Amino acid sequence: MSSPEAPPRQLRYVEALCEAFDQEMARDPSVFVFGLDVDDHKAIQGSTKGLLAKFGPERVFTTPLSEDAMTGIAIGAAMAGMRPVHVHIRMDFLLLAMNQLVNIAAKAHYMWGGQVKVPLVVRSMIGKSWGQGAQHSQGLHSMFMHVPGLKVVAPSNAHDAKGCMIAAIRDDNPVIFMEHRLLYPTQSEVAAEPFTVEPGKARICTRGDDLTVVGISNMAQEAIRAAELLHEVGVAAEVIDPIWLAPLDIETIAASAKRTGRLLVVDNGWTMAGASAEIIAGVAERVDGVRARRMGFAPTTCPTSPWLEEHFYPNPGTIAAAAWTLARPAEKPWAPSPQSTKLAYQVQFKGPF
Amino acid sequence: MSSPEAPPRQLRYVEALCEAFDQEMARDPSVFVFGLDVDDHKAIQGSTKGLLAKFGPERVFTTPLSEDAMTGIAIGAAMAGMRPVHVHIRMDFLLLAMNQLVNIAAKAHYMWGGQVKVPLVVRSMIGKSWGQGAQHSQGLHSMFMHVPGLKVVAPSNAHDAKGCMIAAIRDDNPVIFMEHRLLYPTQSEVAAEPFTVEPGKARICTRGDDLTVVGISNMAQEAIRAAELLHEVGVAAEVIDPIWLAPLDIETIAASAKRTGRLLVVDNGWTMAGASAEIIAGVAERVDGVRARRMGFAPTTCPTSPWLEEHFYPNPGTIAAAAWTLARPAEKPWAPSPQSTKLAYQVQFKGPF
Amino acid sequence: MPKAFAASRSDIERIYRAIRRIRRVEEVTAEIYPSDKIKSPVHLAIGQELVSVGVCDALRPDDVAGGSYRSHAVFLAKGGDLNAMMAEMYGKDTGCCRGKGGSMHIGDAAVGVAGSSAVVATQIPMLAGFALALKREGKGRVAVVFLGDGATEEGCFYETLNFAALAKLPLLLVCENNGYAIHEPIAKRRARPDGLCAVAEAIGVPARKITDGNTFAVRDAAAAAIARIREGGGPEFIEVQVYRWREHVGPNEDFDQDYRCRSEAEPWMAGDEVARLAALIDPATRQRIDGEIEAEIAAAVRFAEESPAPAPEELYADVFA
Amino acid sequence: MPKAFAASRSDIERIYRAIRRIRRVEEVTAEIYPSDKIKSPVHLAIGQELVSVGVCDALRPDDVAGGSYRSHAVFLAKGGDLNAMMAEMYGKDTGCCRGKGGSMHIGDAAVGVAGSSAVVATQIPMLAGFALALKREGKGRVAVVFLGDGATEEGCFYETLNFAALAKLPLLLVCENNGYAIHEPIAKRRARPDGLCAVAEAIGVPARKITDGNTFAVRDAAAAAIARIREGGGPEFIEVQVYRWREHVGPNEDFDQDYRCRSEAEPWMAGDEVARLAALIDPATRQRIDGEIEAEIAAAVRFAEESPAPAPEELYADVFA
Ligand SMILES: Cc1ncc(C[n+]2csc(CCOP(=O)(O)OP(=O)(O)O)c2C)c(N)n1
Ligand SMILES: Cc1ncc(C[n+]2csc(CCOP(=O)(O)OP(=O)(O)O)c2C)c(N)n1
Ligand SMILES: [Mg+2]
Ligand SMILES: [Mg+2]
Repeated sequence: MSSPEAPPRQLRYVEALCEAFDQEMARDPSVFVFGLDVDDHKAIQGSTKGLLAKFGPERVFTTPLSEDAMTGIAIGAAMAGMRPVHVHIRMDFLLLAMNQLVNIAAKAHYMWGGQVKVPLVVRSMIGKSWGQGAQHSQGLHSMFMHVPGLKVVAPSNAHDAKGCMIAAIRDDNPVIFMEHRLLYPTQSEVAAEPFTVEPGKARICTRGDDLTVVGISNMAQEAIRAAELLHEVGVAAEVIDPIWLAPLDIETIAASAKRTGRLLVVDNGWTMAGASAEIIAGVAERVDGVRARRMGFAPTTCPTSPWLEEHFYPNPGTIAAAAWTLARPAEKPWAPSPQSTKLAYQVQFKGPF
Repeated sequence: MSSPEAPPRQLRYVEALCEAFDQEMARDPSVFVFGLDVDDHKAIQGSTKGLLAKFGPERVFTTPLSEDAMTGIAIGAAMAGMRPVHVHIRMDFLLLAMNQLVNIAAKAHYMWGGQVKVPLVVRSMIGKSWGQGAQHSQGLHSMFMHVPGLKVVAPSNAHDAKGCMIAAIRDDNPVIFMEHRLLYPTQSEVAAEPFTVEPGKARICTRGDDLTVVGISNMAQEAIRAAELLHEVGVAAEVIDPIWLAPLDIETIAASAKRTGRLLVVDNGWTMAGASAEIIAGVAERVDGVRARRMGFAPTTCPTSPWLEEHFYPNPGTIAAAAWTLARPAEKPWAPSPQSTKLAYQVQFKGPF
Repeated sequence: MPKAFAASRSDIERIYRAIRRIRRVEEVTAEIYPSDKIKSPVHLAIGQELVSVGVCDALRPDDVAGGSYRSHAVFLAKGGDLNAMMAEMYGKDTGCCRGKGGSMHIGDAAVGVAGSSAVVATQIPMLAGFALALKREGKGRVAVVFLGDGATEEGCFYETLNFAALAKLPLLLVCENNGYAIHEPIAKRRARPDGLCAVAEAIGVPARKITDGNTFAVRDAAAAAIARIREGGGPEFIEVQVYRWREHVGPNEDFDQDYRCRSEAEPWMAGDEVARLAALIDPATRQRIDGEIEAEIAAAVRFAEESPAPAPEELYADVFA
Repeated sequence: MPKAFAASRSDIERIYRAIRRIRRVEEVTAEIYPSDKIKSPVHLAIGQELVSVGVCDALRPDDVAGGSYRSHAVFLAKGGDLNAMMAEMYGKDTGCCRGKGGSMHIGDAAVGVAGSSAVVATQIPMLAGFALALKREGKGRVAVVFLGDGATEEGCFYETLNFAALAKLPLLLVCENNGYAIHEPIAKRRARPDGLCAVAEAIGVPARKITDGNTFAVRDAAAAAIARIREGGGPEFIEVQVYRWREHVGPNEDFDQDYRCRSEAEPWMAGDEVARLAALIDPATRQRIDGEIEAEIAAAVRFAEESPAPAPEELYADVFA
């Protein structure tokens, strides 16, 4: 839908989100945005900035610290015809809302025989770095992917942030919208008009024949950086960003893996019974003979110490090294130099938040 | 640890559980059993029968309907040195306790630097049949497998129920103990003395060279029945019951799959980003060239209508048919007759519970 | 229990019809149940019908109501389709949820039955969400949520009370306090078993308790509260003491189990509203009403029995809207 | 604010030392913070120290206490090791959690600091669980949980109050009501902002509110409550009105942000307990105490700075016990 004449325009991820709310709230009076702190001066890192002034406190409001009930209230409002966007500053807090999300939101349309719909968007942010630690850093998308009736999306750039948010708001189903704090300051070209990035379509970010690398959420960015590093040593990686995790575009991934014969899945979450397991299993069911590996959070709780946190997450260096081993099994291991693995967006970031 | 002289003795699954509590509570005064309805005359289908009379209301007690707080209370008591067994009559209700289980129980030992331990057992029952429906039928083990710091176990017979429960109670970590309502009346040989079925060891239930079938929870029983049906048509299935899902004995499964070259995983839960995905991915990472398929709940909410519920679950017939196709790809599809697929334990079962 | 509310003849007849109809639906359901044609847990409302009837009598058709797994009475009192409810229990395609919800999840959006939920207390915030939408709509519509005493122990009950009061939502919370959660008496579950209204008030929701088992007392209290709520007064809480005559789940009595005894039930049975109201109606009218009810129920059972089962592919329908 | 509690000289000196020590640790932490050596969110207790100090002064060493992410004061008042806390903030191997918890998750099991949690209110049932264990043990030990006003809005707060009262747990709940959750004032979050004690009472937990910012008032109320709790009287609730001087998270003041203004803080700063108690102590003693505190803190910072980082393989340790 983006107009061909509009001049290219760079927007930050948070600005892109905010623009999505702004445009959708103007278009549809049933849309409202609420959740702890959406209306304060920090405005969820700027992603809800200006909405209160423009749309008023009935459509932009904070809540008590009551994630469980507030989720149920959002669901009821959605069933009654509204389009709530419920905001959480950490994905970890969704664990308080699991009952409502899984037992009601995911099931309402089905268990009441199609009588009701739950057009609800649940935004949450993943924290990383500066010691966010055990309870402020989790990427729990896999738990939601597991449940029929929920859609799950994890945009990795500003363009997709806007397009996915508009698609999520217009979707008649509950959508778990996973953002990543480290992506907030990153910029990309974003059309000024409303547009959608529709559920169920992955994006091939880089082309390559040596292996397929799937990167989820910010790991798509890390994988692209890894692909650059691999390029320097003659390995051509095809990086795929699934964007939507449910519905998942497994066909695009499987087609790529079939061609390259090698699949590395890098998740911003734990691997065990997670999104990366799903992608490998889904490909294995469709294509014979693909060699597959996954990476994600270390199988530990997230520590705060920077010396440990460093090893908890995949990064472009470890991704490139794993990709090398997968693509060049006969050759000796290789890893890029530590200096070359830093991502611009990670260097920018500064605590305490 | 079972004594060789003791005569073989058949016990029902619920009786085996009850015996585990009885023996462990007698052995260790820090063990207590609590949760909604553990002390009423139905005694959780008999699995807590007699405990109140024997150990008194301080060690066997019901609670208010407050799953979230009661889980936190169990965690605190465990941190303080007790060994709580917290009982839920449906696994679906654990969604109310996710915050405490994932954000505290799983992380406490790690995030407090090893200062505390959480020797907690969380028992929950999966409902099936007679229209349990959307909110009383879920097998949510995959969500717990996903989280480092939690152990997850799903015994499929009375022997393992006792041995796993004793192991779980003695374990210094939080254990999610998943039972299946349909298994409750099933009998098997159970040693009278206390014994443990230790974490991280799968069991090969039947030997076979044509394919490996992994069955989780009651699907282990369904898979064994399917193997009998397959045997009649000359297909030899190696059925594996993982018993413990975390830690998962992927090596035993991978070794079998390597030998048979074919892997069918049948879960009592959804497949997407679930235990079955984990098993296939884990095998794919270890062994090249295994052809893999999974089965589980239909990718829908569980309906109550018997005409729909019938198609929601894998059963020995559909498992056998899928195994046939996997093992005999060149031949035309086969399925056993509907009459031959019924399991004794399913026929026994009668609602409304 | 004193029972002295002024009510017109037509009020009495209407209320009697509504209560008796639900009672009979429940009794017929209990009779059918052992046949195993209803393959779904049922939680009967027998003995508690007066609450739904009294409250719903004070509602407008465009108001919204919802409850727990024990919601046959709410469904029928609010105008839900009896045929569709019976077919739902039978798991038929013509059921109100097309056979996917069963007894615990009945709903009828067309007449404002928002749906019922089987995880205790989950419906409380859900109905508050409806109230939020109705408030924004600004047409004076009200949402009512029915809940058990056990549901008041769940965190979301308190959380909802606070938000509803804070946002002045048009929400009426009606607690059917039958003194038990399954087999556990409230004294084993609440430090202050008599404190439900005090809790609501402390959080900021005006509360009122009705103990005399009188349908008109419930109706009058509900009508007064609903009038205030419609005017923007914010949420209110009504606790009604009732007694469950049958077992928690299933069709039978259970006084032979060791958790309660018949003598506890007897005063409630003696004061039964079905019988009391029946006695206030002239026999001819009463016979007519009763006859109509029996005919309607018989037709509903026939409808359910004769309705087609859902086709297998229906399993996959309606996962997503 | 009237401040007229009887206290001995040694009481005053002990309390002054405890409060001033925490204040200075927080101030030094704030000074270090911009260096980025502390790579972890910190939520300072400045202005609220009196609550932890007053309550912990009434505890026995074998009692147990825990709180939220804002628990430096609880940790230190209960006797937690300062070196270990400072090293924890630095992410060092010598930290109380070996660098895995950071400022938000400090604990010191050896002296009964049960640990602090960063998901608001999660610590409330956790400490009730400790209380359950202590009750079973039967040695009269008590558990104390510190929580913010925001934490009282979470369902588990109410659920815990009810169970604690029902089971007569030896639990003292101490709410540090600073009027804000991050930047949101309590009036935007509670229908009855002044109703916290009423809620506790309605559920069945005796409650008391202290508004005058006096450490001895807190101590005396806590001591009385704890004495009753030790005797088996069951849980009690104390709400203490306080004010947070710095931003919600991080080292700075934030009166230039548009959610609150300095004039709101000024009465609290004017009545600051550190200054008030200092004035009650003779200058020489005070100087000695202050000097000891500075030396201790300087040593702790040195300890943290010089401690080794955890080895990479530590990442994988302690996932399971
Ligand atoms: C969250 C949750 N916990 C436990 C259960 C099991 N359960 C079903 S009904 C019930 C009792 C509820 O009592 P109450 O709210 O008083 O309703 P009543 O059955 O008396 O109408 C319980 C504990 C459940 N369905 N949901
Ligand atoms: C369950 C949960 N919801 C939201 C947050 C984000 N959050 C962190 S601190 C805070 C405010 C808590 O306020 P209060 O309990 O009054 O404590 P204070 O910070 O004032 O000491 C919020 C909302 C969280 N950490 N946990
Ligand atoms: Mg009840
Ligand atoms: Mg506060």
